[in-house]
Amino acid sequence: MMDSLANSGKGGVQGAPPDAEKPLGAEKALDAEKALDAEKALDAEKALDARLDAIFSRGPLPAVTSKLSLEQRIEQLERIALELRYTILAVTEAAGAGHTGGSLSMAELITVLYFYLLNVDPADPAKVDRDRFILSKGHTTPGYYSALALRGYFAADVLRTFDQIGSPLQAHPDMHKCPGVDYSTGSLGQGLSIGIGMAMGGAAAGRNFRTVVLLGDGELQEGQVWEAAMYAGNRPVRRLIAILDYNKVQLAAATAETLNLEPLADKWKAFNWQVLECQGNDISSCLPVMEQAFALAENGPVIVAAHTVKGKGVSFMENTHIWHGKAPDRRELLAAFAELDAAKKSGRSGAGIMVEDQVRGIGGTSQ
Amino acid sequence: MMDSLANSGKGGVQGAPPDAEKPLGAEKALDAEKALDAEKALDAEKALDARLDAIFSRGPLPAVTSKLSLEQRIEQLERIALELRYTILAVTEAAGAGHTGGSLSMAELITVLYFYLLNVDPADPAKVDRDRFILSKGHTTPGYYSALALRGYFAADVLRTFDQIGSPLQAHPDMHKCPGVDYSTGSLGQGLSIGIGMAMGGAAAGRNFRTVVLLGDGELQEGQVWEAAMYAGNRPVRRLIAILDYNKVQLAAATAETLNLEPLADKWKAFNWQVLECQGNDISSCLPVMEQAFALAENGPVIVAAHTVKGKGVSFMENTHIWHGKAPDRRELLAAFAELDAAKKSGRSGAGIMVEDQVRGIGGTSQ
Amino acid sequence: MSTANRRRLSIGEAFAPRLIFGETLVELGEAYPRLVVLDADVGASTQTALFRDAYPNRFYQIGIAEANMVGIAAGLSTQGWIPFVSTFAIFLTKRAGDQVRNTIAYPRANVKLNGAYGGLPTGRAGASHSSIEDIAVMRAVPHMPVIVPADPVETRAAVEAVMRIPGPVYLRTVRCPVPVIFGEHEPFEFGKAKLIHDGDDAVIISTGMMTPKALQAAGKLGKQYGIRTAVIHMGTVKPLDIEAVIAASERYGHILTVENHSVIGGLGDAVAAAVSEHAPCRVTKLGFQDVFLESGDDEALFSRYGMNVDQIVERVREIAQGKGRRE
Amino acid sequence: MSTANRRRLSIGEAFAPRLIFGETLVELGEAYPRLVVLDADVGASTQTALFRDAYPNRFYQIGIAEANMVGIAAGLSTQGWIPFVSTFAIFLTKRAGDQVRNTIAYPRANVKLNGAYGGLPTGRAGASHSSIEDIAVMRAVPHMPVIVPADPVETRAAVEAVMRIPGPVYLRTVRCPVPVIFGEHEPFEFGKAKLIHDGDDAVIISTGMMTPKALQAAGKLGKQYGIRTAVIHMGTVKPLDIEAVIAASERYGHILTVENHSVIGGLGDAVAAAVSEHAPCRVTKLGFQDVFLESGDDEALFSRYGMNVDQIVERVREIAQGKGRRE
Ligand SMILES: Cc1ncc(C[n+]2csc(CCOP(=O)(O)OP(=O)(O)O)c2C)c(N)n1
Ligand SMILES: Cc1ncc(C[n+]2csc(CCOP(=O)(O)OP(=O)(O)O)c2C)c(N)n1
Ligand SMILES: [Mg+2]
Ligand SMILES: [Mg+2]
Repeated sequence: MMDSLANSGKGGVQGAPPDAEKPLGAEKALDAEKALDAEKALDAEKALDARLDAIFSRGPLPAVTSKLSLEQRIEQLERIALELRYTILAVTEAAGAGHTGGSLSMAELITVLYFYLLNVDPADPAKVDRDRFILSKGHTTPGYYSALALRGYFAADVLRTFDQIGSPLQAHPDMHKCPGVDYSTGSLGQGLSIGIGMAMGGAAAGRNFRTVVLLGDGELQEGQVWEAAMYAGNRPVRRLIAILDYNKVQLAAATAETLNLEPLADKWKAFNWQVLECQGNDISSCLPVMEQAFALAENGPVIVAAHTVKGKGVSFMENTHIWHGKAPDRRELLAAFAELDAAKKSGRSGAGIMVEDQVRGIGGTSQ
Repeated sequence: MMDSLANSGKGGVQGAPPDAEKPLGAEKALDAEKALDAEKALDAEKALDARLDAIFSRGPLPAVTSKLSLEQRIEQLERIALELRYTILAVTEAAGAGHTGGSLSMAELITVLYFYLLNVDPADPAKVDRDRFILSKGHTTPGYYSALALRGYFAADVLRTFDQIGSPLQAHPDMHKCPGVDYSTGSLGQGLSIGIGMAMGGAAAGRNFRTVVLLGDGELQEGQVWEAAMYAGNRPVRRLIAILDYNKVQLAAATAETLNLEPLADKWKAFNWQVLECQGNDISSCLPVMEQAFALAENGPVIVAAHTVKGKGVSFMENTHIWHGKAPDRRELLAAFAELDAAKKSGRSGAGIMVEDQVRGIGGTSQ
Repeated sequence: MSTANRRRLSIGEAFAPRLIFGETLVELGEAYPRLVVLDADVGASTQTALFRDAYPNRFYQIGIAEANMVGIAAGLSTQGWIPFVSTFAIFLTKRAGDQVRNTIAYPRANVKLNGAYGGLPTGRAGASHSSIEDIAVMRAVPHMPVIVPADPVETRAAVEAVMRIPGPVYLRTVRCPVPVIFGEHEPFEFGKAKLIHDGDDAVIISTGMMTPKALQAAGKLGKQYGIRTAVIHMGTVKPLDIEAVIAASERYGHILTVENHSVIGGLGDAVAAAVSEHAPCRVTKLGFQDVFLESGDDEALFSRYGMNVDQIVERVREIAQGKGRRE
Repeated sequence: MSTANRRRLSIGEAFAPRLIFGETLVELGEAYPRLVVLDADVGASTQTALFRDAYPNRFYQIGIAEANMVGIAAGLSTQGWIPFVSTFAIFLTKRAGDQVRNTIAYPRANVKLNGAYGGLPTGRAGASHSSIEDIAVMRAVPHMPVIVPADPVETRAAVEAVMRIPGPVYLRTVRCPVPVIFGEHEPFEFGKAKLIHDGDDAVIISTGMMTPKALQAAGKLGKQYGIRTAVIHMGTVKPLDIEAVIAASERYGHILTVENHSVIGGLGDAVAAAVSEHAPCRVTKLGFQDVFLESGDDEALFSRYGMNVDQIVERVREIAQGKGRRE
């Protein structure tokens, strides 16, 4: 034990432990880095800077229209989700802070919402009849802000101010500071109650919008979530959709090790909710299921248990609590980008094009 | 509305509304009273005083032994439960305060616990290996204290101090003031968590006792109950038994009107609890079920959903929130006793004998 | 707003502020079509049941779930509704403390908070229900105004005023009957102290239902002991009327604060902080001395904790005689 | 207890009190076989994970359920265990405020409470995580002691002391590295102020991690401006060392309080109340001025809120020059 303590003191200031221990996949990343010779490393550095500049200067992406075929929609949303992952990593690296793991796990979910399902208009963020979204797991702002920026709520370069004094992009979402944020959150377990009030209040005022609340799996351990669940199931509250980013990991450990949520569907059913499940990192799975949830919500509250992977997309960040509240350093960012690039080339996702558009002619591992 | 307000001001001090409106069954009680002529009324008054004196001076009742036949046990416990009802009403009338409805509904449950199931010794209330009991619905102290007094934890005349300054019998149970109380409660929703700690702490210390937590149905709306349920179901916590006084009424309204708890069993099962149900005002139903719960608790937590009637035993107090936090006045007490007397004579319960023992020769409606 | 049928509140008569609170909500229901009321199963006690009966569609019964209630109110406020959340002060401020802070105060939600059953009078419910820390808790919440009316008239005016103050406000009301001390048309001025009894010899700064007691004490002090005692009522504990406190400090040099609350974190500490910052003088704090309260009769309990009218009189006498100073 | 392997804490070096807290728990695990530790999913941050690894059977991971954690601790205490409950200060005191009050404090459960991440330094987490009211909340809880150590050495000694104080105690620790100011064997004396720097011209009363800053300020004040500044450290905010406060009042006539907390309800108000009761003098409070904190770098934020070393220096200079008085 003393060993691990000794390790945790670095530099002049001793004893300031990082929020998490040494990343599990660090060796891997290290090997990858070692493989590059010095010159290549320099090139890579320059290329990285260029990519980051591109990320922080890109314009908004259009929402995906329902006029496209399902296949096309899926393909476009996958591209956006991948773009979102690059952005999330860029944001946390730039700030040297942020909740990376839970931002990556929700990439597809927030993409489907902001680029397809939600009736919102970035040009008019206060539009009365817009659908509402509450990030109840308020710590995963890198994912949220990146999506808002990509959707055009604010310029991408604002992302560089994430978590800095005076920034509209506070560590946790602030509805008065950040355009597009419908409610301020940060203390877990409160978003569903807020969502109930929005949904009921909107209905009572004759509005037809849907209210979507994104929950974390660890968050479901908060009793207030069950107070809200009981209430919403009882009335029942209509046009209220909860999406669970069921990434199986919380701050300090795996969720199952902490408090297993299973049988999850039974719990919500017993609280009189409609329950759907999907693969939350697979657009072809979560898109139709979330769409169905929006339809079912006309009858009463619906929860979508979206099975996801914490840290999804970057092997050394996946399925571990280590990257819950940790930002990559430059070396780790490089390794992460390399993995995303590889996935883009090989996988079903044809995404990354947006990035390439920006960095054309500059050179980089993505070309 | 103004009418009802006008009604609520009585005497010199106006506008001090009683905690509840006019009792639903008041007419009935009034008729019964009118039927007595003046002389009889005077006799009845005297008799009532005598009965109250008897109640507040009686000695302890022995616990029921398992050597008896099931039938005998049931009969004895029924007598005790009836005796408890007289005492509860006497206590709240004497104090002019107290939660009558939820005390009456739990009469059989607490009787079965303190006079049969719990391994406790009133002569040694701090016995290390005793079973533990937590009144999570801490407001129903008239039922709790009456049971403790009848069981011999303290003299019955202490009950006359209920809710008075300096009394060991505070409005809500105080473990440092009242012998036999295992934990202080009063703020709803906290007892199950305390019980978990006791059960786990006892087991970790090598003790084998059982921990019983009595919950209210309205109380289940508190999120902390579900935090505790999730935790206990997960570990699982052994030798933990929750008893739900499922009387269908809370402070301001019926539970189903407020937030329906159904499907109740499904909820607890989905939280990995063993669930039993019984008729909680019928000893022949709740005795074997609670016994079974104690056995099952060796494997993990068990909840007994005991269907009861709020205000049970006094027609005008039954099934209404009006008597949730209200004490009978003398007139109402008389009417209530008359009902208990009638039930005793007609019904399967042969109880009330204990009271008669004390008032022999004094005369009264029970003779 | 139609106030034709309102209950007459004549000086000297006693009414329970909880009742006035409930009735005033009903009145305001007409003037404010966007007013909604939320309850956590205590409306039969706190008298929001009156609003429920008058405006069933604008009443939300949340069940025994204070945290959820606060969150739902926040959500309702985003749709232009003006939620008045009401439950026992102790559960509103401590059970739902995080929710009030992070989901109401920080986002500046336009939600009004009624802490019913403030302080000692709880209908004999004892320690677990006696909210003697809610002022301390709510004062410490950034930007949160804290209003503690003296009597039925001021309670009514304060409920009306709360509706006009933008953003969250904490209003503290009490359960037991309190005598009327103000004329029926006395306005409530947010953030302003009120000199309700003048005198050159001593000063009491009080709040809430202790102000009528302080006033009675001032009467006795004058009549029986010839001690002319000023009573300054602080209907708003936060923001505190600092000018009034400074003036009292400069005029009297020793202030007695009286509140139905712990001496820690309430009016007494606020006054002490204000004088220490601007115009030092002695401040003696009368309130609950860092203890949990017992159950029992309200007035008997006030006596037990040294806070009945005669005990206030005694404390003022000590001060006027220069006793009680540290040697 | 085996302290042979303990981390050396040399004056001037900086260590995070959260780390010292975690390490000290591990040491105490040996001396107190009945010590158990409870966490609500933040042990990787608050460093109770060290105890988990050392004593897995005496560590209870409750999940993200602060209320349940507090209740379970209460139950454990009835079986002779001595639970140390630990989570972020804001969630311990506000999310589980009712539970701490009614299930720990009122029953006098022998449960120790660690409010980690006290005040501003939260690792950039911003308003929702910055616990600037926990001292106010906990001071108002009847009988609840509140301990706020200055530096790593005192943190260690305070954790040890907490185990010796019967009944509930609130200990507040911080996340960021804090320089050592005490010699390694400096004892923690419960309820006692400590004069850690003497001087005739001005006085600072500080608590927690602001004490090292105050000490630095005193150094600068002496060297750069010739203002000899006393620094009195209040490791115990409740019960307050009233004698020390009175002595400071009498000696200096103007006290500057400095705390990593709101100016409402914390050390400043406690000091103001004490002087006003016994020995009036001016008290200027340095702390967060009734605002929610932003996210950002710790030291940058302290500067933003007027609480870095140079800003403390400035406030003392104003006081020493008699400026800042009300006209
Ligand atoms: C009430 C509350 N308690 C504790 C925390 C600290 N905290 C921040 S994130 C987190 C873990 C959340 O896990 P999960 O909900 O699974 O989120 P995700 O995996 O999506 O990041 C914790 C405990 C908090 N923000 N709020
Ligand atoms: C946290 C909390 N909120 C509110 C109350 C006020 N209260 C006391 S009893 C009660 C109703 C309880 O109903 P239930 O649990 O059904 O009890 P029973 O019917 O057995 O009396 C309420 C709301 C409380 N004691 N604690
Ligand atoms: Mg998770
Ligand atoms: Mg009930």
